[in-house]
Amino acid sequence: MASPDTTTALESAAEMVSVRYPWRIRVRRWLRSPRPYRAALGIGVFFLAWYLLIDAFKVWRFGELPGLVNSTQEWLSADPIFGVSLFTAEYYRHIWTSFARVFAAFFAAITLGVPIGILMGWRRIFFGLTFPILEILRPIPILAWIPLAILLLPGREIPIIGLTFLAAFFVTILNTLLGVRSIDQVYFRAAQSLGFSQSHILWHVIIPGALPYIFVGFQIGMGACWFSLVAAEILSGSAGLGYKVWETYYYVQFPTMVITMATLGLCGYLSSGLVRIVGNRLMRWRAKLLAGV
Amino acid sequence: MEHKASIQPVEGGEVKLRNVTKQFGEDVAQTTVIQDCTFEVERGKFTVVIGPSGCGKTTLINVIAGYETPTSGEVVLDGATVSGPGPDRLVVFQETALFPWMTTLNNVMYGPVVQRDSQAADIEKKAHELIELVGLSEFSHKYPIQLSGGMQRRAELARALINNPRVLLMDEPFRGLDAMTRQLMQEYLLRLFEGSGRTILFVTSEIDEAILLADKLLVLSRAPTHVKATITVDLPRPRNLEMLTSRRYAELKSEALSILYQEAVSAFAAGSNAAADLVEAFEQRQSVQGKTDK
Amino acid sequence: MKQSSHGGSPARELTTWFQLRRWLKARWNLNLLLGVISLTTLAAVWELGKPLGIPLISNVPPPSEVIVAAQDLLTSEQYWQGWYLSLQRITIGFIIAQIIGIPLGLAMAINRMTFDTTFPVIEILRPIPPVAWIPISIVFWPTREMSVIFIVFLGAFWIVLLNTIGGASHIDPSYKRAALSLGSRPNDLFWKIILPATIPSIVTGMAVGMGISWEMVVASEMIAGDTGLGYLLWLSFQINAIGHVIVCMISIGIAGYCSSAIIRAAGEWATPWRRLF
Amino acid sequence: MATQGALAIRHAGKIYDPEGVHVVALDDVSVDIGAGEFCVIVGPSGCGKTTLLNAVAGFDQLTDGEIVMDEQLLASPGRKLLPGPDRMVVFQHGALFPWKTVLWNVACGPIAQNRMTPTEANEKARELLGRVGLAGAEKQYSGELSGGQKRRVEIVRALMNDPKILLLDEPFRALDALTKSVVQEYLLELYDYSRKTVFFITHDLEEAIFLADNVVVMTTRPGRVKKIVRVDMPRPRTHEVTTTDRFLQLKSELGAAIHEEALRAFEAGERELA
Repeated sequence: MASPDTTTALESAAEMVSVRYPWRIRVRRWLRSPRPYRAALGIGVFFLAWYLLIDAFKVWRFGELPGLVNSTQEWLSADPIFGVSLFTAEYYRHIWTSFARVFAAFFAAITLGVPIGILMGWRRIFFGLTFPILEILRPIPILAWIPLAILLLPGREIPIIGLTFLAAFFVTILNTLLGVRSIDQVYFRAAQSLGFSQSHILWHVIIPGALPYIFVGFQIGMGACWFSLVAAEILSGSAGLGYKVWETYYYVQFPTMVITMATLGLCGYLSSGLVRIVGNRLMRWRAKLLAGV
Repeated sequence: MEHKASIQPVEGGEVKLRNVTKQFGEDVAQTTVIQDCTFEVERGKFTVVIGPSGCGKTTLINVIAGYETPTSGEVVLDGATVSGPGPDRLVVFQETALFPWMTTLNNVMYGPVVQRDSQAADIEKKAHELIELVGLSEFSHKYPIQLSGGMQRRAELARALINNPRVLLMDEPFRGLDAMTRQLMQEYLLRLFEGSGRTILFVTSEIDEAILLADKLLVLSRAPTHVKATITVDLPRPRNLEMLTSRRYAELKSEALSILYQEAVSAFAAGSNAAADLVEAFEQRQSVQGKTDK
Repeated sequence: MKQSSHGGSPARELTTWFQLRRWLKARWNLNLLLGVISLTTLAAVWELGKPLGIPLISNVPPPSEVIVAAQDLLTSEQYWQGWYLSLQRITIGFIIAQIIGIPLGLAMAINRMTFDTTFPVIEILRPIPPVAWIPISIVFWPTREMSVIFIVFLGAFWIVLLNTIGGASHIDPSYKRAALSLGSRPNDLFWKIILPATIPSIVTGMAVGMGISWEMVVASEMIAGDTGLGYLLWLSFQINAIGHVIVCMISIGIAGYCSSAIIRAAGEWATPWRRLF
Repeated sequence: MATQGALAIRHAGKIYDPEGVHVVALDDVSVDIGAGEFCVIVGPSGCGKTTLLNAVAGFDQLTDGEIVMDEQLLASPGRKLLPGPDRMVVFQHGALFPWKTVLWNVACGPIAQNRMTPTEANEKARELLGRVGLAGAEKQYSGELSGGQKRRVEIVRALMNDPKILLLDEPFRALDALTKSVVQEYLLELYDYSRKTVFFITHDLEEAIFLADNVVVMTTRPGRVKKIVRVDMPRPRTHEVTTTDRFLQLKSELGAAIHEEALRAFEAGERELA
């Protein structure tokens, strides 16, 4: 099973639990190294380029884009021109709507996807029956399901959640399957010899053994959720950050568009961070193993 | 396994380490891996370094090879201070470091090709000779993944030898091979190098392997590493595996082991899990010796 | 075989039967059988969904209707033009992503300064879902075509970049050390060691990136396009030709599958050293 | 003395892929192991040692011959044998669950089989761990232990299940020589304590003679029995026996045979790859 996909999943699994020094030492080291200053330089150049290209000189088509100053002012303004800033309720309403959709879809996807993935990895017959279906459906881009989702599912809310769900669902199944398959056969043999019952094998061999991969799947799935949420909200939503991005385009409220994009980035970043933290908690044994204690 | 071609002696090859110290990290996280290490690798001799696992043997090789700069002190090769990696000191690595994307032939040819010091046809001819010498003629167009563990080690040997290094640094080259293949490789190495006048620095954690191969045995302390003792192995050459049962061998072995034991005890006292194994090993041996002495 | 040598064994008769079963097993591929069963069941449920009134599925036109729709669509010029345009967009956007992503990734992996300054900016931009770039892309680029290509580019770019950085900075240090010892110059080190060692990760990045590119082309054609398979999909939905919607989905699936297969094959070809025999 | 665990392997044969490559891994191998006997199989890589062990453990099926334990037919080509706690295996690279603590690993067998309550099992596990010098390591994750400690835990885990036979598949291969000698002595101590039948596979001749009652030398592929030598040195043994004349005599007696096979295997291996 040494396909290239497997190796990347493994590598990112290894990255998820990194070696930890006490934080004070880490901060001191970091401050002494050139890295923070180079990072500041890089970010500085980015914002400066934004400012110069758009605000100051309006180079070529950059003149059409929202400027750094405008967008920041709008974001921090208590009385924003286009109605969305850190101090308006509408801003948080959109954030809340999107977050609620993503989390509902994500939890549905993992509660369904993990058991299916485990069964597929564990039970040959089940694998034989389900894998062909998965293989046929998987190449179809998630976003191509939007029309069908709107058509099949009732209301406006459920199609959006359903589509977001679908994105994380496939990823979760696939990674769980890979995770179960990645468990060294020797552990199954040991468990059989030790007289483990099937439920023992499930809880004490398969689940902990596949967990690193499963969490990699969760992280990718979380990204996929935000990704398809935006598309679904653009095409059929009436609220949420994705909807807002399109609306601001439609009504030419460009500074707000930048705010929404930045907020989307932030939300995506925070939610994968959350998944990572939970994963590290659940896999302490791995942290110790990798730290080489 | 008879070979027509043989290994020619080269000029030089004397390595001196003078008060080499190597530290990693800084502040609280600073560790000293090598401390004030001084020894000499004699020209044309087989010098073996042995020490408890995790004692900094690999770092020592890295410093001599020039991959790491010593924090203080210097490594001197034939009178010149070593300042970086170079084809005059080649390493045969612990886990094989053949380039997986090149065939055996291209791997062997790599050194001379990038050094651009001779004609392509000459290089290829010489590479074929060496590949034949290590018994891999049929495998010159295979990729490393298609070779067995023992073959990979031999290919790596050929890759090093084509550059005529003044010193060959071997960092636990037979680690990971099974006991039988390992013995075959040891015999093979002896046949290849005995009488060739090559300088070799060989690192290992197996005492039997160390004594079988060595002219001079350096026993290292636990980290921070320095040379704890130097033992001259005066077993006659050519050597073979039967010498492992000789009386002189047993004496040399117990001499080396008693030094290693002291090191393991202090490592264990410092809380090392790996050292626990060793301390127990030695205590067992001591009780055995105690009984036989009676 | 040498059974007669110990014919007295009580297992003798069983052996023959056992061998027969083994033979059957080797010929009769269980997975194939199961695959046929599951796909037939799927097709049957889909076909019978409407007559039996199964919820959800009954809203979808059954395979028989889809085949009729397919015949209809396969003869239309718009459909084949959709293929052509979508493929063109994918190809251009994807290739640009490689042209920028691979060298940038390699530079970032080799040079610490480049990495330290560039990576934080990437970390800021990357979490923004590519779809959210669609509006700003339309505003910026002079033509729709360019904005769609930009979105496709963006979809493939991050993953290719990250995989290249990851691959090139996780090369086993002993390869670099061996190469340095053998007298490599920086040039040799890059072309003969770092680049080939990174190829497998690049290929992985490309395969994943191709998948995302298809997502992006569909999304941007649906949202902002007026041609292409994605647009045709959305158009069919809006004129309520659901059979056509399904044909478009299948077509996109096939296109995506084929492009990934091409990349996988190219990857195999480019890394002969990973084949065992 | 043990009354259970006599194992007889009769005319064992194993052919991989009979239609295609047709690799004969085992050819008419017969070995008899008495109850409570320590039997060591030595042979080069690819001689089918592990295939044989897997057949006894129930991970693999023979294509010919039969396995009989205590006069009962365990396995034959038509009779599939399932792995079970009566034949415990210690694996080559170890199979302690790295996501569990040492104590959990050791105690899990009897608990899973409902033979002991968790309290009883934990108590017994602590006692056995103490016996191999690992008191105090119970709460560590098994991945944190040193190589030698892991092997000891694994042997103890196997013994916890009170098996009829212990199957060890080159368990000390990855250890260095010194560590190996410690674990070997612990194994012998546990063997003297429990008197289980042991089926042990190794590459290492010294290890074989030091541990065994009987050493079975196998030929390189196809695996056949080349030689069976009885090791008549008294028990309990410590490493001092390795310096006795009898040991050296046995070593040279077996050494030649094994060296020959090793060379053959080595050359065959190279031919096969070419």
